[in-house]
Amino acid sequence: LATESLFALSKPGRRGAEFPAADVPERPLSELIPTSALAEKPTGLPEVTEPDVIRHFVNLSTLNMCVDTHFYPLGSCTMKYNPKRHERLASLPGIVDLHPYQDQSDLQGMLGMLYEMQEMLAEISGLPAVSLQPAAGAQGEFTALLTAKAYFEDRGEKRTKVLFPNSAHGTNPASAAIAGFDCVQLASSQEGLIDLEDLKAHLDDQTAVFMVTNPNTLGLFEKDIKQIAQMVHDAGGLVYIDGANMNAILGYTRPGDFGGDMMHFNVHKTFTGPHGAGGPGSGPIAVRDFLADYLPGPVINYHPDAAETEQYTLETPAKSIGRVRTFYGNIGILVRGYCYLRTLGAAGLKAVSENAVLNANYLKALLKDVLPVPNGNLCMHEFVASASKSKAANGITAMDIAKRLLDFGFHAPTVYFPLVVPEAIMVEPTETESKETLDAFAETIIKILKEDPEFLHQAPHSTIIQRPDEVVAARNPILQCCEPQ
Amino acid sequence: LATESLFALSKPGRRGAEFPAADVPERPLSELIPTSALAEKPTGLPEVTEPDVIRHFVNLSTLNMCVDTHFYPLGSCTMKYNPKRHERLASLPGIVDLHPYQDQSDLQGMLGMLYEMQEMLAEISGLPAVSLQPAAGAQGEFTALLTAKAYFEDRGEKRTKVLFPNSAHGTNPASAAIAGFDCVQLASSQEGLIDLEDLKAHLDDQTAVFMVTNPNTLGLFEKDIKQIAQMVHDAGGLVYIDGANMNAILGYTRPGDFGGDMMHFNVHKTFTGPHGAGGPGSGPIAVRDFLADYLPGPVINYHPDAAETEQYTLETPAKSIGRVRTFYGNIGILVRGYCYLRTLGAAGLKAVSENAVLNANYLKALLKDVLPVPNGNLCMHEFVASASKSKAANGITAMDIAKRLLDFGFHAPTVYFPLVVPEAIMVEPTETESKETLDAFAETIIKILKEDPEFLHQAPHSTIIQRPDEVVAARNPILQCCEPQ
Amino acid sequence: MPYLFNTPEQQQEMLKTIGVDSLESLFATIPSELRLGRPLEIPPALTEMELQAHVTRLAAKNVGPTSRVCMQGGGAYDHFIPAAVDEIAGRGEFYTAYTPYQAEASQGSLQTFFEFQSLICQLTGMDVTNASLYEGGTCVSESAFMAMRVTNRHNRVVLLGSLHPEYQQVVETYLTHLNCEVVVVPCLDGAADPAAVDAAMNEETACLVIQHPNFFGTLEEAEQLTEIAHKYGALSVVSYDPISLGILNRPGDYGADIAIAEGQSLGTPLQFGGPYLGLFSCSEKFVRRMPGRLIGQTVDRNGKRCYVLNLQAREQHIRRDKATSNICSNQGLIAIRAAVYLALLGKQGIREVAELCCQKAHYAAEQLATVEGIELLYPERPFFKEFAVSCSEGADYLLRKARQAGFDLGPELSRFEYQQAPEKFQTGVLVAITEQRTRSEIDQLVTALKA
Amino acid sequence: MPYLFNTPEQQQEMLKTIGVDSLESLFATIPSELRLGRPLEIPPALTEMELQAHVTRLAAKNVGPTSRVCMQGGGAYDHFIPAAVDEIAGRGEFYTAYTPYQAEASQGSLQTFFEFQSLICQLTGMDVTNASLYEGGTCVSESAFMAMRVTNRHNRVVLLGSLHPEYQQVVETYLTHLNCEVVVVPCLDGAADPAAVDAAMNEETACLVIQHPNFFGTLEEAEQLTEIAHKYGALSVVSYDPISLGILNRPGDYGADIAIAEGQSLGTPLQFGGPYLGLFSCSEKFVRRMPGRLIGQTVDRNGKRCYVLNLQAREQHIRRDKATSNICSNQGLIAIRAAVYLALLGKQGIREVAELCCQKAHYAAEQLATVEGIELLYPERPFFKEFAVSCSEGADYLLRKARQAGFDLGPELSRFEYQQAPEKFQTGVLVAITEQRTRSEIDQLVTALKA
Repeated sequence: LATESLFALSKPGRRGAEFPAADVPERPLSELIPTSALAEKPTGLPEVTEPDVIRHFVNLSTLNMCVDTHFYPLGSCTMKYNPKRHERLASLPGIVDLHPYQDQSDLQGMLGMLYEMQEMLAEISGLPAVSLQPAAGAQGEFTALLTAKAYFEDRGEKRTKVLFPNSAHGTNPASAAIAGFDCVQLASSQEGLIDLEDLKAHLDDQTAVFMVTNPNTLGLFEKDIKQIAQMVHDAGGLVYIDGANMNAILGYTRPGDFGGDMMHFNVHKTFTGPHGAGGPGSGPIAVRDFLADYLPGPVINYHPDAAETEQYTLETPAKSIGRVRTFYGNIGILVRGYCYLRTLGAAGLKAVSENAVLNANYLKALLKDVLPVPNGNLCMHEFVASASKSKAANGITAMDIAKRLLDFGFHAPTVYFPLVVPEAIMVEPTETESKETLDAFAETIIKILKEDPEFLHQAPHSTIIQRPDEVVAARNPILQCCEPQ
Repeated sequence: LATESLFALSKPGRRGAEFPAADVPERPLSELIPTSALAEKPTGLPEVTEPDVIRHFVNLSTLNMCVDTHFYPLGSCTMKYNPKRHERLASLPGIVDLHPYQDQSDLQGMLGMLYEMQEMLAEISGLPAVSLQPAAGAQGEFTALLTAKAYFEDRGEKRTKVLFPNSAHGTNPASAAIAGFDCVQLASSQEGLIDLEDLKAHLDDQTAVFMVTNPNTLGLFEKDIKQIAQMVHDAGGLVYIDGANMNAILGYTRPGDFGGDMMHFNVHKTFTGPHGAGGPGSGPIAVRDFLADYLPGPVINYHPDAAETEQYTLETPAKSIGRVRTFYGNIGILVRGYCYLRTLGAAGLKAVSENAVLNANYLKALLKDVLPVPNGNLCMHEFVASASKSKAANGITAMDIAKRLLDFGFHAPTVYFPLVVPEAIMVEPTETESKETLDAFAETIIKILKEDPEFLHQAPHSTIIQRPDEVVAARNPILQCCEPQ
Repeated sequence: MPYLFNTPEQQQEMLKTIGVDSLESLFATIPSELRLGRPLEIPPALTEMELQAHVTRLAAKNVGPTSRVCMQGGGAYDHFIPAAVDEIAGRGEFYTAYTPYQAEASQGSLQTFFEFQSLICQLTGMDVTNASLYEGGTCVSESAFMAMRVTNRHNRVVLLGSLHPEYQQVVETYLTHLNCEVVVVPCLDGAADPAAVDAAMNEETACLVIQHPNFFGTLEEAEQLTEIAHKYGALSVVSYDPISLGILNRPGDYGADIAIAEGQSLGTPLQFGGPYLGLFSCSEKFVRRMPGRLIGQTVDRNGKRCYVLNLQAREQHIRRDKATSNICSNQGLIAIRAAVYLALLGKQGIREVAELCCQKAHYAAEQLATVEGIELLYPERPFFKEFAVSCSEGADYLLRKARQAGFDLGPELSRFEYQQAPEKFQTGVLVAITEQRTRSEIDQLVTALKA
Repeated sequence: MPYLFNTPEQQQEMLKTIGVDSLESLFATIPSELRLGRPLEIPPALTEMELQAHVTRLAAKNVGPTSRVCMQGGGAYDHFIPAAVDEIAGRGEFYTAYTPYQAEASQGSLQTFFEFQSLICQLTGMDVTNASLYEGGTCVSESAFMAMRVTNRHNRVVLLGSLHPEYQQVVETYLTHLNCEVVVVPCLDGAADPAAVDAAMNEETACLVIQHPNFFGTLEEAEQLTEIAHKYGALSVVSYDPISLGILNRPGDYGADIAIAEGQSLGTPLQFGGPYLGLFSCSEKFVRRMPGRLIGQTVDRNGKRCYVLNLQAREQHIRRDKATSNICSNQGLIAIRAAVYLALLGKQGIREVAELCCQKAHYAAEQLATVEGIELLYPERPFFKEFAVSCSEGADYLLRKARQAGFDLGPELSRFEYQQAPEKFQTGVLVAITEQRTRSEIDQLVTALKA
């Protein structure tokens, strides 16, 4: 019943929402709208009751694993706990019901909050100018790259290349491409870090931006980052820090201090968004002062000496690249991020990173004998183990382990990413998990590795479905459940 | 993990909620409170984090069947859909945050709503005087019985007996006992109705009240109710209608019109409370005009000519039995009931009963060949079938069927109540279920009755636990999980 | 029509299966002369959008803590409720489930209630706690009934005059018509006079009901009073403030036989007086004479730990007129709220909240006493978070002036009836200070009252 | 410290297992000269109780629809949101889950998104819908990119001047730096002039972007404009108002190649402009060149129907710089809201809402036109729920006067930049009327403006 389609529940005449008759004098629609513009027949939306809708979606929801129910150590995704106070406060009247075009004098509380958010992000990044607009990390990347492009063009420089290591998130090259740059992928070193030689070989006067995730996707801090940044700067380029892994370094070190010129935050990761089954995210960017004039508009400015109704204003920077979206950003997510930062304060943020890193290293220590970690002695907030050994020994792959974990009530880690590690298993426990949970998880993996490989190839065994056929799905895509009417 | 005890999750030093330091000058506690009154050590409450609490209780919640996830045809309980608008509206500021001792001038919106609720209940019952105070049906019964007692005493009559049929809910005799009456249980007729002869035999000048559920717990309308009421009235007694089954007759007939002098509503049943895993309920009562002066205080009065801040007042009736609880009733539930009545209106209420009765009769028709219904040709909103036939044939009991239904994703009906039907299976589908669901339920029962009886005796098979040992539980009760500290 | 499924076509199909020809004929068993021959006269139906506008309008006519600072007490308090409490209580799996009669389909509720019982035992130091009663007032009457069963003394209970006046009224409603004498020991000086209590007790008395901290906010000599009760073979029933147990000694520590409370403070909003939460605990030896539902731990047929409704033979659905109480629906969802609240606060949190209330209340009392015309009613009595003041210009004057400044105080003592009321009750007003109140708010109130 | 588990003792244990002696040493790989040698300068930590008081205070400084009647438009609308939408979107199982990469652990999200895709297809009459993009504006730029891929024309796109000015700006930001010419056909009279559009199109043009109803609320000749686009081999991209499709003919009906929309109206609150919902649909033949995530139906190893992320080879995590878009996080939870909203409304509900908006908006327009000094900007143009008025005393005057009477109108047209702006844009103001507005509100506004 839970998985019956909404459309299968439909019966003509059922109603899930009703509306009153018009309280104004009604006129025939055809007097208001030319007949040619009116639909000839109703939409093909299903007809179900409110109880149908609730039972359907509540039952569907229970087919998900989520942070609220399970350990979810999905590497690179920072599946930390989403505080419930955020949901309550983001729904307050005066926040949830503001129209984006209200008069600025009616918005001083909201704009003040957003201004404070800009200031906090500037401080955490060490980069003074912030735009809250990008809807997600990928849009943050694009926005920052465009900002850099505008900067170079303004200086009369034509720089066409964006460089990034082969361990980069896919969004890095994708964003660079949309921003009109040529993408250059660099090798990684034996240690899993940036290969300085390869970088050097590719840096030239065409280099606009070097994009780097730090800590990188292997969970390692790029220890040579200062030198790398210097090399890029010497070549006239800018350094972009992908902030996806900020959870490791909050209050310890700042992109602006280790050489970054631009970065994005993933508010939905580091500042506990939440993830919403895929979104919405929020990807504000922070940049150096000389880039501030190019940021998209509007940004929030503060005029302490103005009247109380005019202290906070929305303004477009002088040489702005323009708008990257309508309105001002994914405010609802930014409000949650604001609540998070105000809850933690400086000491709290540092403790977040300490415990995230502690949990990752502890779990790594528990697992390293059965799932060796090719790169790095100490990791940061996540580590990338490899199932190569077990695959070679008895055919147990990263996928087998991932799927089997579901049977034991653990969400799977990220597998087969980053591409530079064979049979990669990328584990990010986050700071909001207990030692007890980590112990149980490690024991389970050790147990799984002793199970019958054939049995594992068929895992999971307890979930509602098992190993969907993705080849069939892609060959003949079924992307909706009925013919359009 | 889901069922680990909260106490097992505890670790000294973990925090789920933090509070700021005092912002007033702090003094040593011992200066404020005599040392003898201070605890010598902290409580034994567990120490867990907010994520612990959420994951624990969210996972626990998923072990429940509920209306939002499953068909829940629990007879006598009216497990209808709980509209989501009620939860939103009952939580509005101005409703959820009112202190019971605020000035009446600050409460006109709330008192106005409650007054309107009184009026609607009076109209639906046909009984003009209403008290919203009782916290649940059982307290409604007690309150009404005490009201009757005060009435009789005021008239100088000493009446000591309360009569009720043997199919009555347990609360009827229990409430009568607490109200200081002697309980007299009457036989039922062959038809499953009140035995008029037995009633006649017991009616005398000691009879204070005759309590009757109508429709009764067999789902049958007491067709002789008018005559019955006349007999009781002739004997000088009063008729109490247990309103548990009002869902069958809304707008069709009214207790006040068929002879009742007093009744209670179960707002959490008929007016979709919700049930809250056992409560809170709300059991307002309605009584005839000559009983109004004895109702508990306060009731809400309306003074249309008064100033706007004084139109609605809280007042205690002249000869009130006194208070039956603190404050004014389970307001949060009454607000939900109010929303329900305002949503449905007169036609909607009638349609509720029509469809509740239709669904019950339809399901009865589908099942009657395999699960005969001993009493009644047509039922009202529920019916009581019997598994006697299957028990005799192959040993399949009502309990077996109930437990096995859980495996198929249906909550069990009520079983072994009322006591007058052997192997009783009491099914109340309610109006908020579809024909499709009823068809599926009937098919499942038919299928179950063909299964291996041994297999059924062990059912359920798919639930997290199976057939708990209640004897062990009662013999050596474990009622909390650790020693008090 | 909202919430209905059957389309007209389906209705016809179903009627056919049933074998009748109309919806009307399903009601054939209702004699026609009993039918209501007209539509009910209730207001017209509203769609969700209209209903929301309507209820929002009604709500806006009330003035609550959103626009005023709540310093009101008298048994209902404006404590902070963590958002996690709403999140859990808002799960359909909890609020749309029934009483957990089918254990296999209700382990979520059952374990939660079992943990609720455990948490309240830990909070109070008592052996056993039931799964909730209605609210604070009926807890007293249920205690009295239980004490009568336990002691087999059915004619006399003694209440302290410092017990909440509405609780006293509830006991009188429940007991006096049974020819049980309800003796109230008047409270003339803010707390019980042990000698007067001793004088009121006798060998016929089923129980002594103590509220500590009492209605006036002050502390009772709960241990001494308990000893007095025991001296006469009566049970000691203590009505406590659950938050106060973060710092005060616990009913289980000083020998209370039954410990009861209004549990609203534990994570439930004020909502104009209900639904609230009756907390009911007692000594293990009395367990089979307790009222209310009890959840017990047991094992299933595979030996797995699980939870069930236990000792149901005490309850009305089994024992009927011999049941220990007529209660059926209890306050399940509110008990779940309390369980989540206590789990979140834990050992440290409950202590901190209690300390904050106590410190801030004492600051407030001290500051209010500096206002001309206002004095503490019982300056010598220790109190926890609530205290009584009197105002030389009358209670109404004080309440009105505070209200105009944005503060709700009260209730005024004259709102209630007492067997003996000292003169100063006429001008007395209760003030309750929870952890939510700030020094700045208190100072603003004092400034406004001085103006 | 909130949300943390490790006690100091556990930290020591864990460090021992790791083989280091301090938390500090876990950070050894960060060179010391890169360390921040001081605490971050951000405001001090607040407990939940303090944070709630603080945010409530900030919220109270804003004036929103709680205290004003919202008649604002410009791409964000105050439609009614049934409570059931919040109930589902508030389930932790949805909002604390990640992108459904592990199909076995994510069938809830996957089926919901699949149904979302299906619902939007039914609403629009289009073949295929993705699982969401960011919002209305970026839907236009993604459409342009897709059209460039499909047509292999990379240098020119044409926008109608009646497209939301912010959408135009987004397209310009995304495209102009790529040397793609963004041609805007100025809108001088409330809707596109087909001749001018035809003149602007050529064989190099990748797409024509139409908004219908347009930014001024009026209807475009969407079918005719689509034919013009097709005449030049360009794609027709239509940005629609999802509510309007309850009565207007649908992009799929009149041959649109790509249909996009801001989906906020479908159950998402205004929340100051985001997160909103980008709706993106197209013809089946273009499916492999679509941006964004797609959910597909398939079977599992036992042949059971199930859902998976499909055609991932288009996406950035596989195709990297060759991907059809850089989008990764989308607007999952907002898409869930829209799915629940559309499921609740169904065929009848969406029609009723559309009709109510249309009827009430026309009443409002008629009434406003009776106010001296106010006239409709385009009295001859048909419109759906939004219309532009001009005020002889200026837009500011009108907005201020309405605000004082308790109504928010706008945005004013002068807020935006246009390639060519008719004189009357200086005094023009948009007014949007949703199903939530009542005749009484409209009458009150008119009365106030007349005063």
